[in-house]
Amino acid sequence: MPTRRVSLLAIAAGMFALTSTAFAADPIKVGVTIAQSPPGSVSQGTQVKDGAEVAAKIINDAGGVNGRKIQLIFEDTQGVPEKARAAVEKLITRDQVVAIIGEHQSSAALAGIEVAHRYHVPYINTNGWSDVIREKGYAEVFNPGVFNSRVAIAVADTMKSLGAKNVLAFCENTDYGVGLAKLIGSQIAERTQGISYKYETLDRASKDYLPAILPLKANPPDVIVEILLPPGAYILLNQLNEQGVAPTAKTMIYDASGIADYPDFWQNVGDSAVNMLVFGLYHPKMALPELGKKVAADYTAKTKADPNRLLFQAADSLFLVAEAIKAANNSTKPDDMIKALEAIKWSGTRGEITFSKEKSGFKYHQWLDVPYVTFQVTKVKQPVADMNLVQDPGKPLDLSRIVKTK
Amino acid sequence: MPCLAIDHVSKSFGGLKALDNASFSLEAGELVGLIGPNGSGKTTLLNILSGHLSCDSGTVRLDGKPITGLHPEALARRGVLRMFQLTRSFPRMSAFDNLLVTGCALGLTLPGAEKRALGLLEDLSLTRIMNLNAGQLSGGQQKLLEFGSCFMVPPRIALLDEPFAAVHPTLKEIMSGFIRRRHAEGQTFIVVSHDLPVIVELCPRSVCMNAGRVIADESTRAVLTDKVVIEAYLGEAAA
Amino acid sequence: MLTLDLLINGLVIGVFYALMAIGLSLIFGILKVVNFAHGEFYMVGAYAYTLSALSLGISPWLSLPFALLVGLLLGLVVERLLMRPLYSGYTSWGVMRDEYAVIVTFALSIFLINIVDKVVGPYAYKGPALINISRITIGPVAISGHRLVAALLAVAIIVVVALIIRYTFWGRQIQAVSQNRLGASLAGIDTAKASAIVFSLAGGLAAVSGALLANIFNPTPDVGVFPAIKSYVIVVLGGMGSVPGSIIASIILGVLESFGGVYISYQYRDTFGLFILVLFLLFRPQGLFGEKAREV
Amino acid sequence: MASAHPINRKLQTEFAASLVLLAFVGVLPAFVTNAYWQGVVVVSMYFAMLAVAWNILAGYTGQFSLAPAAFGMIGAYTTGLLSYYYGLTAIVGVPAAIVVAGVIGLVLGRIVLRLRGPYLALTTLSFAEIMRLVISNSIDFTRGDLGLNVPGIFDSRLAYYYMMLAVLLAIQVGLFYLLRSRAGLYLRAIRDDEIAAASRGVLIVYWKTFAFTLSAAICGLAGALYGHFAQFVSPELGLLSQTGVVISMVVIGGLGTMVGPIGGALLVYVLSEFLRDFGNYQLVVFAFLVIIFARFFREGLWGLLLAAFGRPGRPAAAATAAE
Repeated sequence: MPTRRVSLLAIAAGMFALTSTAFAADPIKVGVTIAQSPPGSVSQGTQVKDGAEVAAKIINDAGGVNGRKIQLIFEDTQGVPEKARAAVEKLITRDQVVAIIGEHQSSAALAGIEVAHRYHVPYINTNGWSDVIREKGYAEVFNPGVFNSRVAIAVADTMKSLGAKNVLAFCENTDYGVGLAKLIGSQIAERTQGISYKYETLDRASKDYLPAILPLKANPPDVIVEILLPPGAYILLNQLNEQGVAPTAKTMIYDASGIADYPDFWQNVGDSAVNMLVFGLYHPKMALPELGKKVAADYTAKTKADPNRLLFQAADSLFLVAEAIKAANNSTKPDDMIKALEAIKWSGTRGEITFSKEKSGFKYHQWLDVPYVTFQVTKVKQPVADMNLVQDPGKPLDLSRIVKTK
Repeated sequence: MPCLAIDHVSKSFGGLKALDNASFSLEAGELVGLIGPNGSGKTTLLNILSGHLSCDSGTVRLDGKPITGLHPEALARRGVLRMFQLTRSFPRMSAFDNLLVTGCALGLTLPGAEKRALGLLEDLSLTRIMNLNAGQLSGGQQKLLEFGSCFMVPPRIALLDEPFAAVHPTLKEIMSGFIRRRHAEGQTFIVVSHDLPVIVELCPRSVCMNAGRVIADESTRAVLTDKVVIEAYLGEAAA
Repeated sequence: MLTLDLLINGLVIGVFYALMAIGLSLIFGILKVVNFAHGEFYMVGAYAYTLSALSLGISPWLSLPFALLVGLLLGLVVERLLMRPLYSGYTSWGVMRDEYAVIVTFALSIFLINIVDKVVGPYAYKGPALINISRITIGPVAISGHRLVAALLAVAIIVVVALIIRYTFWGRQIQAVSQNRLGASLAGIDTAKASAIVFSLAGGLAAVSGALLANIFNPTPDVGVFPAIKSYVIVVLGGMGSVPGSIIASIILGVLESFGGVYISYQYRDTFGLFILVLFLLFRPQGLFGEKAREV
Repeated sequence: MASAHPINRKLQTEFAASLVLLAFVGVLPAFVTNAYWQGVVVVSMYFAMLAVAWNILAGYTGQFSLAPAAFGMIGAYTTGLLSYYYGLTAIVGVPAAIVVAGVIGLVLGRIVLRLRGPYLALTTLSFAEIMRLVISNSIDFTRGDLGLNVPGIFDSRLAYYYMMLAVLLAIQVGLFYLLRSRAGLYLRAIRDDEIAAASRGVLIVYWKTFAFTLSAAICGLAGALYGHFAQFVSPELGLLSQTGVVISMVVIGGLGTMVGPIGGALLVYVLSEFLRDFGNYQLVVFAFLVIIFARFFREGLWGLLLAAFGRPGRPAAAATAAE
């Protein structure tokens, strides 16, 4: 029976998987879950991939972790929870990785951490912003990336200093999108007076946002906060511009999801993004630690592209795993690594990283002082380096630097 | 009380009167031929009897109970079974299963149906092809099969529409033999056919129609010698 | 004001729907099957347009006919390789033609989506604009230059196709076959040829509509799925096999979605059409126009 | 009670073959101890259930529904939502899933009674898409595309493995007795010619609805079990491509046979796990295979197998070859 023949193959493979685990002593396998196909954000996935590879090369060139090389195993999540769950499951049960890193979409991360938690394997959440990931309070999960509450606070403060009266957010229908939109609402209510705020959820799959945009033409808001990943974000910007809703003298666009440094950004948005304010986790004008400079240089050498935030976050994630193993004197046992990570105090590519052990809300296992900036796009096809920095790390927004649309 | 009573049934399509106060009746166990030139209304009448058409006026009674306007399914359950001119078998089921479907649908148990089916297949000399799919049978064999399925549960009355049309002589023999045997067992038939010789040797009594009317209803020989009947056929020939 | 905006948006979308639905409707008319791979004709067209323009750097005005050509060929190949059994060797296929058509076109759709995903990659490409004006304002209505041009082109193509089917020799033959395949073949019409023409025409139209929208909805391998489902709704709404029916139905659906998205629900916008489809199949299977759905 | 009845002999062969397959799956864990590969087989058994259910409709009743995956999703969400909102466990959730899916299937079955061929396919396709869109857009109720976390039933993977196997076996046995009864005859009669079946007194309304309900209920059961195994449910389960996978399994295995769907499911899914390492070409390969099979080997692998062993498969095989 043909089925039998194939299943014999299955047995063979099963055996292989067995034997291969038997010799798993060397190298150190680290699983990386990223989106490499839609509806996931492929451009994000690619940046994370490059970042992890750059970091792995740096570690391995330096002789690896106590002689053991780092081996990365990538899995495509398509940014889809179900696929992310399966991916983490595969990495842990089939490839026997010592840790999972790289997730850059909250919905996928939320599905992934469940599996990591079940199998008790360390999970470095590279770029899942949703607070819920932290609130789960899973010991295996560590967050060196930014989190929604921090972004929400930043947005609320910016709205306040812009003196906006009427703010509308367009968010994608994901944990990240809806979660951030709601948090911004509560932060605006908490930290400001007299700003009316509401948000509209957009489906990543469908691409015609006009029915949601057209009603704004009657009386457009002062600021439109855009909380989508590409390609949805690009299409939204184009259709806002097409309808003359924004950017205009009356209405400003605020990008809360850091899309301006994607390689396909300008190919997709044209003049729709001019004078857009951007919440940024990296800007070339930011000061970087030594490690950060090295990673940036290697990345540019590798990809001929300018550095970006995800590069650093991904690199940090892998470095953290390596550091943890070292600190746990080369044990890859989950408990040892987790203990090591909780105690870690290590200067990464963006600053000195420590994880809060405070088991309250978004704080748990979170690097609390992730640096961020705000900058403004001022010309078509403008490289990030030339974009206008309007808020330096740890400083308030500088209104005088902001350009208004005529 | 007659087994089937057709009482002043009329049906017209637009202007054309396909049936014009047609009336006749038959007793249980009778084997009646229904003849007449083309377009005389035979098939229309059969359609009404089998519920595939509803009549404009008149009534049809089965054992005294009116059955006018009932659906084919309902009539099938009451024992009025009609064999179509063009056969409709289940092409991807074996000949045997084709028979079983009818048997079971009409309330036989599966074993009962199997026993009955084997008998019928024997009787119709289809036994050797019983496991072939109906779709693979020749037109004639399919007709025999259709035939058989009508008799899985002996119907109260069997309506045969041109059973001999375009059928190989040997098959024709098998059929008429089959009909005769069932008749002998007391089965009631209405046989519509152009094939007068077969009607003559098969049916003791015949009803002849023309232009929607019943123009003759007596012993087959008498009908065929009836002047009106001959005119009707000649009229057709002349036309 | 808003009403006008929504109306225009609905009409524009409707026109693009129509471009796709016509082909589907013709195919149904002539083969009495639904082509579940129709959305992939659209997708292939969108990529043919975008990639030829971006990689070869040729003008979008050249990419457009190229996309059309690709669509025509694809349609033709599919018909020759897969649809033949539906009418040649009819007798033995008679029973299973429906299941065959459903299975094969459905599989074809999944095949095309994934082969493109592997060969071209999953990334979204933004097709080049036919004219680079991000906004043209006509009175209160704003529309991007590309959207405007594309819509006008679509209308023109639809008119041409409608005329071809109505008045040309081949058009007449197609009508004849879709009304009565047997009759037509007895009358000496080459039904095989007619089917081939219809399929490749359908492929071409879908491809063009994909190409025209490539600048608005950046193509991905699964970009065809939504438009395909819309056109199923449309052919049912407009009556299977009726070209004028599908055109009117397309406009209706476009406008309905545009208004429904604002006044009923943005979230559930894409389910409206499907509900209509189910309702029509149940209560008015022959659609607004066209033949009856209950085939016996 | 072995009978001379040929259809039963055909059924018995197929049934026996499927039992051999399942027995093989039963002993597999003795060799495949790796949790991942056991998981692969578990998922392939989920697909086998969907395939069997779809085969009841398409293969034996001629109703080409495009909603099997949607019913799987409905089942999964039934138990998922029950545990999410009321903390109910599988003991309640799984039966509830069967009932809910079954009832929805019954309603859908009544709705599409009058429809044939492409119309049926279109309606069921729309139904499937409506279900998926509604679930993935009702964010406040279902958490939309984010999906729901579902509690597991066991800790041991083998426990899931044998639970799925047991359920699949039960379904298969039940189906065997159903098909060798008169019901089997009626369903195939409806598949071949509804009108003729009606005129012979077969209650087509009853039997078509029956087939839809049964098929939907099995899908619901499968979906619920999968949800508890994966401990996660999402609208992904209802994607049309999932239905595509199910169809390809049945068509490749052998449409309208008892062993085809199970063989096809195990083969296709396990194989696709290997293809995964060669750049996820599985859907390309299988869609292609389906087209080839549907075009040239309508009896599927099972038909080819019978032909290879010189036994007459479904007599139709001869006809197919003849063309």
